[in-house]
Amino acid sequence: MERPALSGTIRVRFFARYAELVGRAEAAVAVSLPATVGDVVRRVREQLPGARAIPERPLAAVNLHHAKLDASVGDGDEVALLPPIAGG
Amino acid sequence: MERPALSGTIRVRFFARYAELVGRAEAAVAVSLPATVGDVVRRVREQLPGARAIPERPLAAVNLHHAKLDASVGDGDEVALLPPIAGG
Amino acid sequence: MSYLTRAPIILDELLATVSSPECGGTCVFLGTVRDGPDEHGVTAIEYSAYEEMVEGELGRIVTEVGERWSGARVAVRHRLGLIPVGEASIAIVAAAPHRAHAFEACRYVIEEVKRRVPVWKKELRADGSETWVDPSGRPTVRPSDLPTHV
Amino acid sequence: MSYLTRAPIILDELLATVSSPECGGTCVFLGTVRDGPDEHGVTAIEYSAYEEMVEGELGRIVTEVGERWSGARVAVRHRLGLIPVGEASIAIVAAAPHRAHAFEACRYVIEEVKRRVPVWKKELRADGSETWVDPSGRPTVRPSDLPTHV
Repeated sequence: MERPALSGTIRVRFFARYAELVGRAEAAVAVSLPATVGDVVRRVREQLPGARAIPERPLAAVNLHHAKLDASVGDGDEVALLPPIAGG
Repeated sequence: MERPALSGTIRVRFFARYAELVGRAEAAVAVSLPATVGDVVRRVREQLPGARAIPERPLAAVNLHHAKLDASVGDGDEVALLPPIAGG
Repeated sequence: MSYLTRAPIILDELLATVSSPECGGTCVFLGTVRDGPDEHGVTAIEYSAYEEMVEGELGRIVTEVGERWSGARVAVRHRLGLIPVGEASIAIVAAAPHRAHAFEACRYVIEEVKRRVPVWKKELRADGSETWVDPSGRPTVRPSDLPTHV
Repeated sequence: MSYLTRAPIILDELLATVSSPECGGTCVFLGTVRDGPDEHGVTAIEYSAYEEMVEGELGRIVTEVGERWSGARVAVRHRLGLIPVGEASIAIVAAAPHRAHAFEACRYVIEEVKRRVPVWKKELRADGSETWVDPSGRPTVRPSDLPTHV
């Protein structure tokens, strides 16, 4: 017997140039679980106007830590898409 | 025919612990020319009370530049005998 | 205390937080907004950040300094908002019993900031144009170089 | 301007002398009088120097920095006289278009000061004793390592 697919809501945050491209600082994105950062990026690029201009493989963070695109995410996690870092 | 021996007067300066050892900050020392820094050091150690405690091969400067003991000196030069440097 | 400020950075305050009678050497790094030959008339830079993550990442970097250089004390302040040319965007102060460690710890912090700390800058020019700075050509961070999210 | 002072060193004055819109990175080194585990109750250090030679030697070091790191700007101040624990005996400020050069230039100056600049220190302790500091055990200058008098 198949288990029903679980879904989760990810809080996605945009900064600097990416925030300008999508015209917003954050969005809630629904994904089927299990999911990865890469899945979230794909959903964002499909769903949000302007988000195609974000690279397919952007720098990302999950819950305030740098994360690779294959890192898993769960319901309620915060995923941030980070333009090239230019601090200091 | 031998030329008469030339002699020169060297101003010798003492600093820090060396000045304490000889009880003075400077002295005039006569040497036969040609002479080297090493010759000046030998005269100083022979002639000045307390100067035996200065090493036979101290750090030295001639006219405000570091100099080796075999550097030549002439009449009117300033030779400084420098304890181990501890600046900064 | 926050690692971020929107006011001008006061170096003496940072120096006071790390000073200790056991530390004989202190190394400071100041990053200042530049208008050099590569910048073409920059008048100011607008700095923005993922502020909560900056706090976490800088806290981790400071902890790493304490683990790598025993006895080193470090303070960091990054300024956000509009910073005019000539003023400091970041100040790092590292004190250690011996000077080699002070230099190494200070250098470590700025290199890790450039690599890991989510801050962005937009250059503002006298002609009204604005450019997001992308430090391409310089080594940029790749996700594979960074600690993985667990 | 003299490289020597008997008054407390004011870092902001030195920073002002090297600041330039083309220099994005500034590295500072501060050497402070220490009372650490090796110092056994030092309350102050009396610094003395061969002052005319210090001026010449520091001038040569500053010139060398300009030759090695094009575009770098450096300022140095060494304090003499009685300096209490915690106060700076030396401040070196090096600004450069890029931070690696600022760090390298600053480090070069302090290493050359330790090697070449004729300054001496006598540690004063709470018990009234005094000791000339001889940095033996650390690499000390040898005449053969230094430029020869011509």
